[in-house]
Amino acid sequence: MDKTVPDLAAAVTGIEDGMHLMIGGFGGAGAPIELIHALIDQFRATGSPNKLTVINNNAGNGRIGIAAMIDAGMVEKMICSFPRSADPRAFTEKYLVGKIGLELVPQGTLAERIRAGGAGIPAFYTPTGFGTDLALGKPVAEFEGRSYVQERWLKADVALIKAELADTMGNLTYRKAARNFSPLMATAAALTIVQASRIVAPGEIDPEQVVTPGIFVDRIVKVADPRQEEALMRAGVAYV
Amino acid sequence: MDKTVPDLAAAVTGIEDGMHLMIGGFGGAGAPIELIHALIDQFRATGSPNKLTVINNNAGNGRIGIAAMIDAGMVEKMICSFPRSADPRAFTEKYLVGKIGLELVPQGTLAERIRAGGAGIPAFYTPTGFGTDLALGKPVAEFEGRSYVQERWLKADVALIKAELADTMGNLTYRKAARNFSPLMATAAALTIVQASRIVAPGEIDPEQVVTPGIFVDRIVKVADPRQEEALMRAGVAYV
Amino acid sequence: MKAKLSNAQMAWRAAQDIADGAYVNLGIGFPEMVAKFQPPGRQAVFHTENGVLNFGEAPAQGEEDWDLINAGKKAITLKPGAAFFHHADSFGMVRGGHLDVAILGAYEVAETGDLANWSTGPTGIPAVGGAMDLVHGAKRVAVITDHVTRDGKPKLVKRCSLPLTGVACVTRVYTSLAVIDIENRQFVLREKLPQLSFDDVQALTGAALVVEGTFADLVVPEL
Amino acid sequence: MKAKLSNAQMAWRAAQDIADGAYVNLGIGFPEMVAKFQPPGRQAVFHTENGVLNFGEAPAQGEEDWDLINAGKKAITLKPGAAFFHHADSFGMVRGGHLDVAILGAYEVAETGDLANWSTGPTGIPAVGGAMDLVHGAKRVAVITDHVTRDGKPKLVKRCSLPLTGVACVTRVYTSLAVIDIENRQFVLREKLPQLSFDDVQALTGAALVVEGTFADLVVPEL
Repeated sequence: MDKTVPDLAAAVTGIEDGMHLMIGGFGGAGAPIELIHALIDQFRATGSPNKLTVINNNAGNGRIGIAAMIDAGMVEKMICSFPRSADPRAFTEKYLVGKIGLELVPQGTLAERIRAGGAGIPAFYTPTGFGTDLALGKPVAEFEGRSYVQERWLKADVALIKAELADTMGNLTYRKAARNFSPLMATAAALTIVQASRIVAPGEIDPEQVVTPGIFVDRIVKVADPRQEEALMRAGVAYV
Repeated sequence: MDKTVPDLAAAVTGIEDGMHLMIGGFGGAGAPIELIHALIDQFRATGSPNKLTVINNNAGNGRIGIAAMIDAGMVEKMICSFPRSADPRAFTEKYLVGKIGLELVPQGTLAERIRAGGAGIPAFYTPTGFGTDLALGKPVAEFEGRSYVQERWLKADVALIKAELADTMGNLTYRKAARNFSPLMATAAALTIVQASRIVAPGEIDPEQVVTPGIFVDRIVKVADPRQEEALMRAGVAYV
Repeated sequence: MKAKLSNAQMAWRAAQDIADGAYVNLGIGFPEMVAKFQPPGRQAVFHTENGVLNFGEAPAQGEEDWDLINAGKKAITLKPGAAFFHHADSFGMVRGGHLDVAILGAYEVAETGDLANWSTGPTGIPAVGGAMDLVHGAKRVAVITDHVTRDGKPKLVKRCSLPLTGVACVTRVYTSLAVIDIENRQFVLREKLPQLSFDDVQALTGAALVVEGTFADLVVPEL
Repeated sequence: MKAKLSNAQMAWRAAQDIADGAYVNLGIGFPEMVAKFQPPGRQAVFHTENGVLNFGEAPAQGEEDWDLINAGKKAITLKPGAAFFHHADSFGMVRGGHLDVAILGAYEVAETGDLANWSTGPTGIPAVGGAMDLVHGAKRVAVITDHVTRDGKPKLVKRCSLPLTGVACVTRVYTSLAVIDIENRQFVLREKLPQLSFDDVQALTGAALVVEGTFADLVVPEL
């Protein structure tokens, strides 16, 4: 069982128009920049995939990563908790003229909905958002006298995530706070595509230290010296 | 911040009659035998804690651990998925004459209910058990045409768990499949008491490798060479 | 009774349907034998509910580590690429549809796909373990079972009489006599022992056996 | 305007109420300053939503590791005894009641304990982050805020006019003029700047200030 693929183009093949994509990362930490840019390359070359719904905590920063996807015109809708950043113009410009959709979800609810999608829990109750505009239209229920909002699972066709270390069976570890949403997204997508800084043979990751077990991973591509979104931003890099 | 306590007696102090106790372990793997026996000692010396509800996957084996608690007469009710074992007589004898209660919960639902208790999710829907006797009386709902059972969170007053390595702030790692329910129980109890084979200073556990962050842990006691329930069973040991 | 497969032979037959690289959960007891009969060149990854992926055979006696066990509380070993995780993550794998197949034992299987395998009725000590989770989680839920009970009664029935484990969950049954799919609330015969006639198998089955096109001989090596 | 506390002074006052060993989440922006003012001998453990416990101060410029950031996307460092975890575990800590206190900024706080701090209305780009989770998770939810808006309007009001972050969640407000508890749907004055009279503070507050017994002087060092 070897889930590695030879290059980034092979890693992102088969992603279709209209799909829902979970993309790991919180701000720049954990953003799989190389996978995202490979997908942009594919869109520029073929016009596809287009009309994507992207699920991420944020909505892009500057002119790289998710922001560059939005700039390229591939993204129909964002599902996120915080569509602001140091340089949010890609999303903001399109949003203010109605050219991109937004489903705003409280951050913990976003995480829990993705976890629920991966764990086969179609709905759950949370105190978060009760009585606020973000709970409008959602069922509510009382438990022991306290009010809760019913939230639904969130799944995706594809997850793009960045790992630190992978074995060829797909067991993963992450780097510091770059972990964030990625272990959850890996569980909630039909196809989970991983870029890893290093790939080792099975047995070279201590089974105690695996964060994402290989069962959740479909493709692994090596990106030996991955770029960091925040560092690129600060260097003024644009992927146009 | 130092959460260590000097000995087992200090570790289990303050557990009161009628409390709900989560006890880690799946069969013998992860069973905190020394903490359990310290609690039995306390009961024998003082008559308390009594009338406990114990939450564990199983209901004891032989004449040690949870089985010895049941034999001692401290346990009013078990909440578990599988009250059978190689030698289940402690539970079986009392159950068949109505002297101990049983709430039988599918194993995955038990795990998820405990996780929900720790994560502030008062209720969730699961396909597990739909249409079976174990869903009788529970609300059901349909999502996308499939039927699900509503299950409630499970919390406890106290969790007794066994870790491999702890730092004094309560960050924990486990040993192999002895992990099982313990990281969940640590989150779902008001008071989490840990026996650890080794205790180190903060900073000596790699932050990437912490399984249970210290926020969930209240007391840590060192049990340098913990006994293993299965091994004790096979050696015919009884704690009477 | 005429010819029938041994437990090992049933396990062998079930193993032939497991693809290379599949993630598999085997029920406690006799279904565990399936792992021994993976066809050459194929490697499945076995999951156990208590938090281990990619475990291997039992260790030699005396070599057991009782912190390294499977859901049946038997000692196991690890293969390269194993992982440990807690129970909620483990049942997330189960309930979330990440296992390719679960192969379980049965007291009764109904033509509706209903399964009864956890309770023989209101007396005794009830115990369910992970069975109810597994039947609603794996992409494919198969049963491996003697075709009839010890006293010769059909285990494949119209409606289960024992308490259910799950509703409409089983899609294939490997029995000591036949391989039977459950489709559209019917038992569809796919393979039967060549020594038995269709009527022989039907006579030992508690609901109508349907034939779609044709069925094959169930041929299993001596084991 | 008469005397008022600086942001640092408000943060200092809020820090005095944090017990040794408390687990604390500080809202993005100015509440982050609270961490600097822990009283000697006390050590709180700081949580950030994006999966870190026990982080420390910002690194020196040029020493940033951008995979090690807080919820405000600022570079942080680790203290001994830190841990990383994923977002669901992080918000399990929040929602599950494991944080002792969360200290957040506010646009408006109502005498009912309602908080508005995420949206200034229907125009612009809405963004909520983790605020709605924090207000329903921590054992104690406090707000730290100027007593009035830039144009002098009360931020402590009878009912919030802006979109709510949470209902009946705030129990204490540290303002530039006073420390006020919310009890039984009322603002209860606990401390005020000695330079101001009760009527001065009341005049800048959008709902009745109640006095229970007495109140103290709000005394904060120069910072």
